[in-house]
Amino acid sequence: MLNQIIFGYFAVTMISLALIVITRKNIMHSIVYMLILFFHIAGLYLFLNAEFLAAIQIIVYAGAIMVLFLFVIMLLNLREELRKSRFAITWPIGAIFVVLSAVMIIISVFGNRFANVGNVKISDIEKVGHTVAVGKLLFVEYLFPFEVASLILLVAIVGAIVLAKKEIK
Amino acid sequence: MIPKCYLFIPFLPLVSFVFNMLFGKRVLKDKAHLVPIVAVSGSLFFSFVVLIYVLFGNLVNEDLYTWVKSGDFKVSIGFLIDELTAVMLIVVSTVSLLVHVYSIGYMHGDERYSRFFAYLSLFTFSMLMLVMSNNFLQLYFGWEAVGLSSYFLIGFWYEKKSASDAAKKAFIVNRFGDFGFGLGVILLFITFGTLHYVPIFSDVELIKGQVFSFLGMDMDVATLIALLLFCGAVGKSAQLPLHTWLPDAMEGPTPVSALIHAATMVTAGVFLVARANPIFSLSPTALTVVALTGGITAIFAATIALVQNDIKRIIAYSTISQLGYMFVACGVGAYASGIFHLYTHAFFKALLFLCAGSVMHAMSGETNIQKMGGLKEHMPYTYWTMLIASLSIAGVPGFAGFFSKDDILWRAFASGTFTGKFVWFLCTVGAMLTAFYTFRIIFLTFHGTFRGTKEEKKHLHESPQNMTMPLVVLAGGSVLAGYVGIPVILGGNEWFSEFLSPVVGYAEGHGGHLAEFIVMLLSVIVAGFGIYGAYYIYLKRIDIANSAKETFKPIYNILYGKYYVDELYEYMVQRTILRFTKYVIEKVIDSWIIEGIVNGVPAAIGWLSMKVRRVQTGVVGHYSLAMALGFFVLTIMIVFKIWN
Amino acid sequence: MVSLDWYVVLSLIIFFIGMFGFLSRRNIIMMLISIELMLNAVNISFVAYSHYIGDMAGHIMVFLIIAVAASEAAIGLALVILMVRNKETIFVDGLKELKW
Amino acid sequence: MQVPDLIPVVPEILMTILVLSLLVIDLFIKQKEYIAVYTVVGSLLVIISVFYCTGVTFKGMFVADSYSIFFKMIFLINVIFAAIISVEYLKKRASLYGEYYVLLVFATIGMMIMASAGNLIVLYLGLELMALSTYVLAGIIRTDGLSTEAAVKYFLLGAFSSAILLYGISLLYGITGSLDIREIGLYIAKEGIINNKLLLLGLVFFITSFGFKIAAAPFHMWTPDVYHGAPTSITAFMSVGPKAAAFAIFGRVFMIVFPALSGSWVNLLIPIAILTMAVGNIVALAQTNIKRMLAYSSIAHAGYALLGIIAASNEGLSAMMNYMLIYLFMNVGAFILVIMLNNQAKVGDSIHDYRGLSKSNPLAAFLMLIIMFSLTGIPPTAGFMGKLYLFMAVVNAGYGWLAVVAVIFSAISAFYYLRIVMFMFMNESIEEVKLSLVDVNGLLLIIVVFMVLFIGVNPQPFVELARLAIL
Repeated sequence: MLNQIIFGYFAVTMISLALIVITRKNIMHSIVYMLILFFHIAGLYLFLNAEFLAAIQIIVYAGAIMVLFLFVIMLLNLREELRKSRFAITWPIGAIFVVLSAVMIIISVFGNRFANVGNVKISDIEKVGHTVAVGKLLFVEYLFPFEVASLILLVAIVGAIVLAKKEIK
Repeated sequence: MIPKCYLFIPFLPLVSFVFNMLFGKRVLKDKAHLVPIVAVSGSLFFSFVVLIYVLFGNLVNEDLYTWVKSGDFKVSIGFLIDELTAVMLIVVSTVSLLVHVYSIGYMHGDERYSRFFAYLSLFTFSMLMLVMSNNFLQLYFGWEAVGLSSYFLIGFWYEKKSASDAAKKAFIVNRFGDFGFGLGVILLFITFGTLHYVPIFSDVELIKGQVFSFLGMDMDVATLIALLLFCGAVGKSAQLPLHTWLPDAMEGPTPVSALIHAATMVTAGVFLVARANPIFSLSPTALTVVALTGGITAIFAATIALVQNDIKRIIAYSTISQLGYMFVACGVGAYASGIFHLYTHAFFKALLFLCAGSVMHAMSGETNIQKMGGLKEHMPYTYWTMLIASLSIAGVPGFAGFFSKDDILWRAFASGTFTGKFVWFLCTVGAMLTAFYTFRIIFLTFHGTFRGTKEEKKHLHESPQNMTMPLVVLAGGSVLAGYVGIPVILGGNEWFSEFLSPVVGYAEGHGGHLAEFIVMLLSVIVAGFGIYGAYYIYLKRIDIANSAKETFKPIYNILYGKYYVDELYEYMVQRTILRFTKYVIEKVIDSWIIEGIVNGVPAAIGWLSMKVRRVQTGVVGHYSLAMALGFFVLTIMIVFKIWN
Repeated sequence: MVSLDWYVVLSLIIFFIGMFGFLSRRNIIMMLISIELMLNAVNISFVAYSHYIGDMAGHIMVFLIIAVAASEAAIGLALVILMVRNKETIFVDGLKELKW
Repeated sequence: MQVPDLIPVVPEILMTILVLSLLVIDLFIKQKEYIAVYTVVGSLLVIISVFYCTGVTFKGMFVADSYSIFFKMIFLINVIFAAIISVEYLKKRASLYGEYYVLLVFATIGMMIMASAGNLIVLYLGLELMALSTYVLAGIIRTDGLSTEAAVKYFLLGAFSSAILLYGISLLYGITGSLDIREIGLYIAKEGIINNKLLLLGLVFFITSFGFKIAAAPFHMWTPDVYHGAPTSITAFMSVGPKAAAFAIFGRVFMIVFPALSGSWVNLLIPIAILTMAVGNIVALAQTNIKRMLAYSSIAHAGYALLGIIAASNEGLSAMMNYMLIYLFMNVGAFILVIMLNNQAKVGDSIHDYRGLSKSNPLAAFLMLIIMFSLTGIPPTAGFMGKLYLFMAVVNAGYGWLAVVAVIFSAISAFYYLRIVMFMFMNESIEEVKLSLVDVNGLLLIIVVFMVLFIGVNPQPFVELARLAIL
């Protein structure tokens, strides 16, 4: 029962926060709500025995990505933009598509048989700690994707510099 | 197996074509004939090599190069060399070589001398590919390629309006036939799943009795295929009712007429029927159509040839008539006889044309035989060779044409069907007319007194040696070519039919030696009548010709007007169809339907295009909406499974 | 124990809210944030699946998605700067030079 | 702990070494053309290595099979072409050299990883590596508003589509409990869950995002704008590379993961393919900008290639692969001429700039003629062969009517391709342009046209190659 209550709290809060995020006129407000949402997501991860991911969610998402957003917004000084309409005039069409698709998909979720084939027990993870478990997996089995991710980060560095630096004559 | 050297036969002319196109104009100039002649000589040489191999029973059927292969579908360049091909190779390369040599003199000094030889080589290449093909698709491409080179060559002097018109006419009229041919090839593929001769002909029995339903009509597949293929043959071999292009094609240079429009390309139709004989043999209906078309064309064209005055046109109608004989042979199942006649005809008809060219050369381009006469003294070589050709075509015993024509007549008579008897009758009458009109040329041109102008008379001369030499060679051929097929009753063994029998089988024959002898005798007698008639009218009693012309004025006019077929077509096209269309457009639909179709479809697409491109608004939001729409529609399709 | 269905539904709802944000907002930064929202929805579902399946691959996926999201954000924001510099607007419907 | 088998990954490692050394070398080299030369030589070496490094490694995450080798060949030839045609073009425009080639190679690594992905994680990461690099490349001319606009549009929609892909992956993971492509396929076959609604909906997510990458309607909307706005050399690069890579994963995912569901996804793809061919061919008619026209043409070609997937057979797959190879040559050929004209200061991208090209540059016009014939699909060019095999695959799969539709759209495409030819050959030129065919671009054009004709005349080896390379 407690589980259900906690999940209910998280779910309702997260959905409301998500809705709030995308409807704010001021981007700053959106970002602040987004941060709160991220903390909730991190909480949900803890609830699902993913401590390391919860930490990453806070550190990387909240701590780095959102801060990057804030940084750029401040850099650009977007005061004037606030006066204009925030939604495209076509938003109701988008809403119809999204709501209908979502309803159709959500209906088909219930009663669906998901897989239950894994061999990792939660007790095993708890024994060594989630961070160790993820780390071992990442550097042994998933070494290749990890390396590819490093290339992606390199591209991001190069790309961001290429795009954002001022033209030098 | 034959060594790969047979590849030289078609590809040497191709090389010379490319060579002449590249270097002809700038480098070779008036030496442009060298490479093509060497190349075609090579082809001839290798044709003989191949013939010897074939005589010893070596055949080739292989795919040289596969272009597309996917499942059952295969497009390849392949060669089939059997007895039929070997004969065709000899005919094509011999005549081609002689025409090449002849053209040195005939085309001398022409502005586009090298281009002419390039086209000749292109034609030779295409024709050789056509006869050497081992599948219908390559045959079809060869078919179109010879048509194209013929188009270039008829319109070679395109400055002359009549020449370019004739080229266009040949092209358009052939479209009709080729359309049917193309459909036939497609139907073959649908029926057999392949286009290679060997599998088709070995499976051909399977389609016996199969029907093809189209628009509610049931048609016998074999008949349908055979008739569609025959459509192509009718167009290319200038049979009724698609014969009108051939006389007009005489606007091209005379060597072209000799090579393409007498000896080789126009016989492709006969070759096609002979090649596809297993299919034709399945369908008595189709064979009857072939025989009747041939017979009627034979006599139809011969009657027109009686009264024409243009030397080349007479020979052109004679060609149409002789092609009719060949189809008669095929139509009564005697394919070997048809090919035999094709082979002898190539010699004497090419010779006739080349002699005509020689005459025209001497007459500075004059073609009207009424304005000639007495050329015998001035051009002995031309006279004697043309005489031999005429004797041959008239069917005088001992000459090549006698053997082949007699063979056809006997086969038609002996086929045992009513159609056979009927076409035999037509052909026998045709034989008389043939003898008459060929000797009409001889007598009007070479005998009597010269009826041209003084200057022309002064100019008369024998043609140079490189023109007379081919004449002599062809004259030899016109005499000797027949001796490979001496009929049994004359002590021969019909070696030619025997030789071709692996490909085309034997003709059915009913009747004994006596009947055969009578048929032969009859044909010789009517030929004699024809010759004597011509002699009597045009040499002895010149007045008769004119009085007869007056007496039979209506008939003369019809014949001189070539039965007004051209006019009829023109009338049909211009008056009937065009006027009807015009009427429909103007009065009934007020022009919007036709305009709608002609301009409307592209315009509608263009309009649609202008509208649809507006969707691309440039706004990212709209693009993502389109993606969401697509996502949404796909979701609906999955959730409701709308394809069930 | 909450059934997996509810986690999936939660992630779907957040995902489609993010999608709606992407479709309806004009501001490029808000569109980027919407995409982050969608990615987070994906992450939630991965973690939930991982938990219920008993397999760690989902966690690895989430880790890598976060890395990619960071890269994407970096390049996206660089593009925002470039856009403001060249086009002097932050609304995507201001980008209308390329059309039709 | 054992070291994983690195042999199959050698080409990717070599490419990574190439890209890292490029980053360093860029600092020291003043003559920036050498960077292009270095890229080309490096990529050539990698092409050789590709053929020798096969196998499965990293526990099935990386599969270097003949299928991936075929596509890697396409990507590497593509990057070589792109590097060559960029030299002249960049000299006139951007000041960044090293980074340009670095990103080009990065994108190629991404494609190679995609082609070899045996695991959805790897697939996604490869896709992102490719996509992020191309976003930046599209916007690399910072001073050019159009370039920026193209990059922003590409980026936003690309990120959107990859989020959708991710959700599809997560659904698949939830239903089958694995991220390994082969295992998922086995699981679906074993459990026989072909009527699982959620799994089928997973298809929708995959089709949406793959459709975006291959520019299939209605997910194609970014294509004209991005191809138009991006630097021409990059347009040439990304109209083949990322598209072929997307087709590679399309084929692998749909033929290995979802073969059991083919009854469903074929029905989803048929309308998409028809719509794609329709939009591409019809809208291309109204274009006056050649880059935009080629963008729509590339949409149309994606529609044709999609027929190979619809056939859902090995024959279709190999026809699609063959078409990608052919499309590489014809498309690059078309863009080389566009670039060569672009390099002339006076000439823009309008199709009217091609007026009278045959007068001033007969050879160039003739080569363009062959390319246009090939794009239209006129024999004996390679384009004809590619289409022939695709259509035949569809016919053999029982969708004869679809082939008829495709042929009709091909016929429509003749209007706009041959319009270019008409402009080149029928009209008097406005501007006197002198193109030299003896520089690198010209030589490349000649090589490409030669290949187009060669494949057209002699398609068998290439078809065999594609046939042997199927999964």
